[in-house]
Amino acid sequence: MPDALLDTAGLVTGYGQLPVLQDIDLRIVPGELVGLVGPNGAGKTTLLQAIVGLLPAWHGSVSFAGQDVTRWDARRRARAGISLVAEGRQLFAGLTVRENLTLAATATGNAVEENLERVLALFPELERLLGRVSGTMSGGEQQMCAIGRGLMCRPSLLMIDELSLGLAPVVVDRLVHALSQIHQTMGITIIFVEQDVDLAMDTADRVVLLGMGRVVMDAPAPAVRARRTELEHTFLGLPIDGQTVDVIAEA
Amino acid sequence: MSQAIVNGILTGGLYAAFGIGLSLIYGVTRVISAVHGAFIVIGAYLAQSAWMAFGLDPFLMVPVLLVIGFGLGYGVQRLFIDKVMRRRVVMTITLTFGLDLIAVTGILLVFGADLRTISVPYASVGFDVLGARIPLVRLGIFAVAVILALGLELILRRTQIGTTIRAVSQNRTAAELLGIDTGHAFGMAHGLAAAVACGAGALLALIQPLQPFMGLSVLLIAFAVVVLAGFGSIAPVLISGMILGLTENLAGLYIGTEYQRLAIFVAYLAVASILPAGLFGRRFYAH
Amino acid sequence: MTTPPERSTRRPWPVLTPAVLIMLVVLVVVLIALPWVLSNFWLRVATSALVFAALALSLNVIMGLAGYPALGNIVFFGVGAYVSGLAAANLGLPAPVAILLGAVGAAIYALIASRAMLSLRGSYFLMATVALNFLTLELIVVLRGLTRGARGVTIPPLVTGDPSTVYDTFYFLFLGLVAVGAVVLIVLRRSRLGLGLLAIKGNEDAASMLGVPTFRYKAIAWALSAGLAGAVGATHAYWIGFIDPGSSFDLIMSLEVFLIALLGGPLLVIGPIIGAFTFEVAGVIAWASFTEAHLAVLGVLMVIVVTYLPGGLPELPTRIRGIVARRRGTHGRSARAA
Amino acid sequence: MRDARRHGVSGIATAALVGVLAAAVSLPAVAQSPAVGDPIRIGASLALTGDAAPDSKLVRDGYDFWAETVNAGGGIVVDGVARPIELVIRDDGSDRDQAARLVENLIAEEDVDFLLAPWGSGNTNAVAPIAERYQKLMVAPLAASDEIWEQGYRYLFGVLPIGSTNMRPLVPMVQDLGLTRVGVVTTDDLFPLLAAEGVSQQAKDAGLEVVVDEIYPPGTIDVGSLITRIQEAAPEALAAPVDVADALVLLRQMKERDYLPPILAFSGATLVPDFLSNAGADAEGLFGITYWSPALPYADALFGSAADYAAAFEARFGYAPTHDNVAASISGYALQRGIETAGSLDTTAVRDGMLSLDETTVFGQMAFDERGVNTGVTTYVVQIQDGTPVIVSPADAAAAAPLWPIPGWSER
Repeated sequence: MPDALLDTAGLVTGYGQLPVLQDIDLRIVPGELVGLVGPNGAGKTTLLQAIVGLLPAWHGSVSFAGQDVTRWDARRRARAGISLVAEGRQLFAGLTVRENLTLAATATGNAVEENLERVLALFPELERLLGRVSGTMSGGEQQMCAIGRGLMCRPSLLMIDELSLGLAPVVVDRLVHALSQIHQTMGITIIFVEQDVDLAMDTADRVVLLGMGRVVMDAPAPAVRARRTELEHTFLGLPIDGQTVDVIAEA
Repeated sequence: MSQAIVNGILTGGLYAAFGIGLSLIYGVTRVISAVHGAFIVIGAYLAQSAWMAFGLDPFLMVPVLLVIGFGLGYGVQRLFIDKVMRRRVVMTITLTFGLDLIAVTGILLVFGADLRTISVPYASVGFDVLGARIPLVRLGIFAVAVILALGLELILRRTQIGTTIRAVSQNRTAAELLGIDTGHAFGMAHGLAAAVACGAGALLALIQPLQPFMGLSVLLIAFAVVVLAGFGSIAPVLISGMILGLTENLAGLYIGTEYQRLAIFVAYLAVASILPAGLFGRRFYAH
Repeated sequence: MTTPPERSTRRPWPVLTPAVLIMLVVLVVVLIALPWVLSNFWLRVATSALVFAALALSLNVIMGLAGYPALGNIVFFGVGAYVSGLAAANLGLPAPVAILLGAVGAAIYALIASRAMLSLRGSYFLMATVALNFLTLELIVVLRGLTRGARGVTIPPLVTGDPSTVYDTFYFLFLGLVAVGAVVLIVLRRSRLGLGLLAIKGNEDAASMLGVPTFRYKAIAWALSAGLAGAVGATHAYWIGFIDPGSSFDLIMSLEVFLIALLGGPLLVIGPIIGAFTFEVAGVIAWASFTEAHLAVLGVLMVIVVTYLPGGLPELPTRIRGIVARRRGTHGRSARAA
Repeated sequence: MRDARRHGVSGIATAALVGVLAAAVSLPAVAQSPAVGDPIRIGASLALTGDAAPDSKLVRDGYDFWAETVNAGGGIVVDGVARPIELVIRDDGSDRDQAARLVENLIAEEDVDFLLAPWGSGNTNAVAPIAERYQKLMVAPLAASDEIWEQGYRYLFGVLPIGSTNMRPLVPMVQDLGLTRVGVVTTDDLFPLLAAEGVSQQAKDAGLEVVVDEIYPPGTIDVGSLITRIQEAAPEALAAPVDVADALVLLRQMKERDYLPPILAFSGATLVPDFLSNAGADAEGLFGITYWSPALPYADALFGSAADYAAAFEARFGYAPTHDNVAASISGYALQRGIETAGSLDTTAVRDGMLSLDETTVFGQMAFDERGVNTGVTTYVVQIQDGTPVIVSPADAAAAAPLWPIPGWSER
């Protein structure tokens, strides 16, 4: 078994006084393509924020590429190679696409030209949009720009929150295709959050299901597909007894 | 009439230079910086001191003041404002007014309470255009003010740090996710703002006797300029400065000089209440 | 390991718990007893503290409850001073009538200004109140036929007699105004209006959608705030005996009131009173030790409060405990919320 | 050692004085070498910081100079005991409330015997009621507001004439020169307004035409419109009773516009060192108003002649004194003469003593009316000629004739 790229151990965090994540143990090895699913409020976004360093860990630790990064702030983790395409894309709305992309490279100390070529090869659509102010583009274009911007940081772990939310099916197909390209040809490890469980199972190698701030299920995509019913229980908010959870988690 | 318009525009350039930094700071950090007036006064005193000590022309002192002002602004941002930036305006205004009082006392202790002026040899040189006299000093002040404004615009639009500042002002979280040192970026923004303020101080020293407590009236002008301009990019600030200069001069000529200052505050409140977003809209570099 | 951030900035609003009630009673007794204990100098300091406390209470009506940062609220102090001062000096009206007129005049002035200004929020409102203050100052100066302009107005004495009688009178007058301010705040806080104002402070748009008549509520709050500030200004005019535009619309004084309101923290009523006395006593010490630099002392105080004591004086014990604990060497990183 | 030297110096001074001033009313204390008693404590709240700081500095130096001069001579002799002066000066930061509180403190806690007033009418107004309440005598050097003296204060004295008379002597001078068109511009401030109204009224009464009469906000950065108005009205003489900073702004912007009226008179500002050092050569030819000049033949027992005062003051403080300095010194001296006349420190006795005074001082005649206003002071018009202020009016005191028109900017 190769060394983990990302390893969270007993991770607890939340907002204000309210804990959201309870004791998360997640281990991801290089080259994985992981889909993160779960009902609303399960803690998916919170987990990504904890990994990227926007939320400090209350307990537990986060290790990345063999280093304990628990105490690092988001900036340092970004420079170390964790990139998050956050919910709502979080583009710099007043900046052009080119400025958005360039900034990401220079901020993390990466070469601009080479990475820009790489991103444009992945999303040729962006080529003609380079001069556009990003806030004026369509949702799909913005998502491409956001993912492209994430790649400009030369991450070894790319995390995408809400990959397909609010986008037309044809655009989603385009993004899923790009995702596998990123994964396969660039060799970047990916975690993405997806509302559509089927889409997640079809796209990812491995699916992690969160419920009530805990990992409820963590298994290869085919194994998860086989337990579709239990998944639905979770999405409907039905409790799953502790025993079942353990069994599933071990699978 | 033509004289009043000339005066209004020339003085308006200086008013704009007072306001530009304030507008930039607010646009980027959402902080109304009351210490801004002190930066201008510090610049003025330093220009006057250089004049006294070395006979250095205040216009030539501007580049030096830009550097000093940058340092001051960067320091104030990193040391003080960073910590409280995201709190309510009540907090940030109290903090910056506190810094202003400290700065004013510092000026008083260092330079004393005596009036200080700069008297350049070309003070009475000027030329007449269409029945209005254009004093060379005023023209120089206007030109430098405009250059400072355009220079700042260029930095914000065309340079790496400018892009970073705009990015940070639009989305701080995203900037952090990209590994941008947001604290540094805010510091740079405040530094640039204070640099312009300090440079504008040299211009002020050319026309106004210096007193340690003059910062407040300068700050009020800066407030008025940015309220009119609406915290947009640089061009509206320049125009607003001139509108204020013209308001003041035309009111002085046609209504009476005693109403000059009242006219500024009336314009300020009228625009604030009728067009809360300012004359030109309020978004900062949001195109 | 870091624990959840212990600094909760959102405290529940304090209500009249027994502890608070006891504090209030003690405070009232102490305040009433002061004139019998203090020398005339210190009584004057205490009187100033009451002036500031009353102004901070008035500020809390619009700022503490509705969340509107009225930095230039000293304008109503000035308007009150001028209305009553002119009523007394020019029309020869008796002091109680003049003071009442001052309060009403200031409240009306606020209602007039509210139309233009209460649609502004945050920084914009703040700057507009500062502009209103200076606009009013300029108006007073320019309308010199009516106001005597920059010459100022000498106010006929409210009471004559030996210094002690005069000081006791003004002390209790200002104490009365503090009481009025306290009652206004307490009653407001428990009324529908007060709830509405707190809702506005929390989220004005949401409050508006819930059917809170936001504009009307804000206007009422501002008028109440202005009326109280106006009454203080009017009484203060009698106290000093002379008013002029510069010192009636003094932004530094407004800043001091602002700072005192901050010192009070979430304690809307007791906070300003304790804050004002703390501030005044600190001021006396500062003036004695740093004559040249006393403004800087005020500045340093402002910086310190904002940076280290954003919750005001009520937070002080917790803060000190925190510092002591850190000193004791819970070495490891401090519980800093990123 | 220090004392011995002091006695030595003042001994020489005294000897000189006795020679010069045969008519001196009282001999300086040191000549009699009385026993040295406790100091007389005299309190003052001054604006050492804040807006009024530059003006207040002049007052402070004047106070200090008086106290130092008295102490150099041993002190004020009361009941056969020489009592030195101890000045207790506090900074009110130009803040009215603070001034009031400090005076309260000076009286109630510091237990001062007498008070000297702050600079200016505003703060004097704020502290006078307190002095009155405690029945402490207070002497004001520079409280020119007419109104202060209508309040019926019993314990307040002022050494300057009321403000509205300040610029009036300009009118006869202008008439003598055969000019008819005058202008008055001033800032919206207490003293400037009073002085402007006074001179404007005086000019109209004298049958002159007031072609421009403008008020503008103090501290205005751009006075372009004002200058345009003046230029259009083209007065032959312009009176501008504004403070030093505003005078500098007006002068500077007139220079930028290459304009100068034939006669331009500021009030006291023309003679303030701050003005002269900043205006430099631009001050040449300007007119001003003063109550005092070192050239005047005034003298008293304490300071010697006006020239002596000027020389000693400049040696001590490094700048030539103006009437503000002397007025401050004379405030102390008036109190001193009151005490000496009364022979005690009792307020009522000293007050009566002051009211009974009618004598010449280094500041000119000194005699107080029932309001406490000094009615003896003469007002002079001065002009900067070859860099030095000289009295040019009234004629009987004039050291030179007024030169007009003032040379234009291009002719310098």
